[in-house]
Amino acid sequence: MPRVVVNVMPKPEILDPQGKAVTGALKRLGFDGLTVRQGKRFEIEVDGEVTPEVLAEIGDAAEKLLANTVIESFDVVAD
Amino acid sequence: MPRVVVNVMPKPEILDPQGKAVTGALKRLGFDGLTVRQGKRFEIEVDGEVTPEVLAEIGDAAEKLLANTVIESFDVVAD
Amino acid sequence: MADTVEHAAQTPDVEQPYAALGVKDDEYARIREILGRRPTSAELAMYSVMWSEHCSYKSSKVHLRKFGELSQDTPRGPLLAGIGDNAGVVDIGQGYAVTFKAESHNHPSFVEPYQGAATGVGGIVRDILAMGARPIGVMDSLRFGPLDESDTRRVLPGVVAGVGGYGNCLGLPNIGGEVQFHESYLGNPLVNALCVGVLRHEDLHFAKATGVGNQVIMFGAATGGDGIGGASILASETFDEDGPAKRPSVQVGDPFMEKLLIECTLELFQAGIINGIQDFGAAGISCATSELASAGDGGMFVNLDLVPLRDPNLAPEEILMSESQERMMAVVEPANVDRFMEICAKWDVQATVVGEVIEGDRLIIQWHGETIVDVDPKTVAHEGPVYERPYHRPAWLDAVNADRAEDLPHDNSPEALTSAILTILGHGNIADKTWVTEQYDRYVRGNSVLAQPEDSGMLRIDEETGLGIALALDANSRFSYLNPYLGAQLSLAESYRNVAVTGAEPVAITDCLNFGSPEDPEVMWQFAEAVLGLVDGCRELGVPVTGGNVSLYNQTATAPILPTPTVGVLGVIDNVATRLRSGFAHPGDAILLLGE
Amino acid sequence: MARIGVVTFPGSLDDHDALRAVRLTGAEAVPLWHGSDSVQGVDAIILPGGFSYGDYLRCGAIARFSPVMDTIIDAANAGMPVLGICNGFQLLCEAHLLEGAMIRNVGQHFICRDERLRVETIDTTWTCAFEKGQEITIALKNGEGNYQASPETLRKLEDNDQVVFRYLDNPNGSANDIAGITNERGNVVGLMPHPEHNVEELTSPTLDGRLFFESVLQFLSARV
Ligand SMILES: Nc1ncnc2c1ncn2[C@@H]1O[C@H](COP(=O)(O)OP(=O)(O)O)[C@@H](O)[C@H]1O
Repeated sequence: MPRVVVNVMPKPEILDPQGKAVTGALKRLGFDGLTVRQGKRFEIEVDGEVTPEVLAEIGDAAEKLLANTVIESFDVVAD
Repeated sequence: MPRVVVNVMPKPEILDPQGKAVTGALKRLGFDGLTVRQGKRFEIEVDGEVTPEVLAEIGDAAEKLLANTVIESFDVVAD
Repeated sequence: MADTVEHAAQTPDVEQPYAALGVKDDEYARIREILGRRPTSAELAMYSVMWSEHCSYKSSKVHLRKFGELSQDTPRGPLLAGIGDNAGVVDIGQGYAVTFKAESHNHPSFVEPYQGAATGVGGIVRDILAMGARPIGVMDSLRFGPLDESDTRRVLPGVVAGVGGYGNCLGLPNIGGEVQFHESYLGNPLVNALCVGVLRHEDLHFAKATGVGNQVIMFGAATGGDGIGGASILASETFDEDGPAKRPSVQVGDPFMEKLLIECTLELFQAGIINGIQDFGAAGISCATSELASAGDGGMFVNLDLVPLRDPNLAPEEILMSESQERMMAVVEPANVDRFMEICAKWDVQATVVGEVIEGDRLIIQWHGETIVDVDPKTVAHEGPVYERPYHRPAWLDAVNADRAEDLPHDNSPEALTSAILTILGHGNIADKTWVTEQYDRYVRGNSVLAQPEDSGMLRIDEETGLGIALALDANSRFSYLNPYLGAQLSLAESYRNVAVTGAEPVAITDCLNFGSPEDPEVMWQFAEAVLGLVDGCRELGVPVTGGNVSLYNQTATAPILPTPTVGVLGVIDNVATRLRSGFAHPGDAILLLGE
Repeated sequence: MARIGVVTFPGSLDDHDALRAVRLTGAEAVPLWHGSDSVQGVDAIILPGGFSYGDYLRCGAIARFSPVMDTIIDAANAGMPVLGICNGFQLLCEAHLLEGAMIRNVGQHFICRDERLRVETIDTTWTCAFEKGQEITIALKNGEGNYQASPETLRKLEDNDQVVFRYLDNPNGSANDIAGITNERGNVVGLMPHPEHNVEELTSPTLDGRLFFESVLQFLSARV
């Protein structure tokens, strides 16, 4: 089925406690030199074709619901 | 800075209450025909170059820490 | 290049964007007069936040002073700390003391409900921690627009999840609060959070920097560009041609960091190596340094280059104003610094010496080897402007009061009464609040003797003797609208009764006064009346006001919220095993009605 | 006297409650620290509730790599009784001492309520003092308590009598109403509700939690 992916990440200037905790844990596990930011990935199955309209609609949905645009940014990719 | 992305998704046979809630919310907002699964996206900044070894190491980290392979699957992508 | 003190002295005529920082013409003139020169941009940053309504209480101070005229004795003896300290401290006997305080986080909770409410809880918990107390419980008083408004559907779930998310993660039982709905809160919800903490008498700590040579240590989270909208104006002026980098408009809380900070700080207290301590409140380093220095017996030197940063591009003005959460500042004797660092390392808490207590009475801050702040800290922290705002009784009040329920058409038929009762019971203000309270952990710590749905919360303090405290948090905004003096007293009376009926003896109160704009004389009148009502009520009941918080400018355009004086009452119970629950206990018990 | 250890991880919250519950049932409560690989010769171990490492990433995922966990995994494999409560249960799953995993509650909210459970097996170190089929009420409080496992795992757990507690009124969507499980040997038990909150009349509606601690004491004394 046709699929669109929405990636939602904390804005770079916003504190990311999760990413911070994961970064620390990786270091303790011996994985050095990695800095992590943690966000969300939505895989969206679309009934029908992924037209530019559908992408725009999903962008709309991301703006409204999937991302909290006060603290997160997002992008929409046809998969 | 060079970046690697790890995507972690609930395995298809595992219940995804978040994805289901989002699917329902989208429908109520009038976005029809979309089925969502929700996972995580890790953006990892690497100190140095993204060599095949680094990718393998991050795959290791994903297997060990970033994903719980009992219920989640993951992939690693150089960005 | 930074705007140094030297440079400021040489360039008296540089135009400064003080108005954009909320500093009035006469306030700016006063700053110049205090300094005998123009302020550097870093100094201007400090004065602008510390002299803001939020930090200086410039409109409310003249009224709040009346609280200070009340006796400082509780029914159980003198207060150990009162108004003027981070939070009041009440002697509850057996060598124990309790500190409690409420604080508002209204505007941030409207902008970003989850994080706004979460960081509101975080802030008040650090206030309590800074007194040397272990935080042991939280409460929250919430007000939203009507339940069926779409924006309420955005704000309410976020706020509740935020209060719960932060408090649950800290392991603080939520033992009560309230949720009310009214149109006036639609564009301006209220989030008032209360925290209570316990300490032994000898562990009481004050926020002051004493002892020349003692080290000033920042510990906790790194400093980021949170909540520094204003400072960016300054930063862009002095630094960056392309304008300031992107700065977050909201703060994100890290409750896990705060939990570590709590355990770490308590262990530091226990080790006896903290001479003075201050949490970082709204005004960040500006506030912590100027308050610590002005309360102490020396001056303070701070090297801003040493402050750990989350965002390396921050300008010094921004570092001074940053509201990043989960940070504390301590004053420590040089011989104890190593031990201090060890304890912080144990808890994985970053700690950095950023300065020291110095001779004299100046607060001096350097950046890149140059002095960018050289002020008398008292002028920053305590000698801000004080306004006697005009106020008068609103003309519309008589008409509102004349419009009485008795004049409404009455239909006493059984059907009409049934439907009236159902309407009332179905209203958000009356309806069951389980949807909210189920999201809060009330069990953690194992000392919650009373929590929802009881009228007040009760916590056991001592397992052996059963010593405990009760707490209630109430406001009655509709009564306060009709008559702010009596409305505030009703809030007080309600909270007081809620504590008393559990079997605890009410001993002290705190408050959180939420009102509209102080520049509106009618709002100012509501405020003045509410304070008077509380003062007279407390005098009558024989309880002191240990502290509180004022939140003004709660309005949508020019329409203020209903005046909402939230009152928290603390009670003491010698043995929690004797507590009374609400609700009928045994079949066959007699039911008595007290009062008229 | 039996010595029961309770591990404190960064972000553990109910560790003191677990220590108190151990004390109240007459055993010696021994605080253990995540950063040490010693469990100080205790006879049994409790992994308490809380938000270890903020529950960031996944509940229990980061704490699983604490130094103390390697020792605990070895001890558990050698038969020591281990009880994981809430975050401790999640941690046991992350450490693969128990099977399956917890995901977000179906209602998407944190839930705190008194939850009715049925004891499905008393053939474990932590439930031997119960009666099979006994209905108990224990405080539940979590945001990610929704137990899930592959169909094969679920079948295996059911067939082997490894489901220890079931919800009578499933609050979070858990598969097969599972509230707690055990390993094959019956010495490691994990559950989402918090028995340490149900040990005192003053602070809880039931005393059903006491039987957990009495079970392990009974087991330990029988063994000696
Ligand atoms: N409504 C009030 N009633 C009584 N005391 C108040 C009130 N508002 C503020 N105070 C007192 O004024 C002092 C300054 O308060 P505040 O600035 O809120 O401290 P913080 O630095 O934590 O913000 C405190 O002692 C506080 O208790």
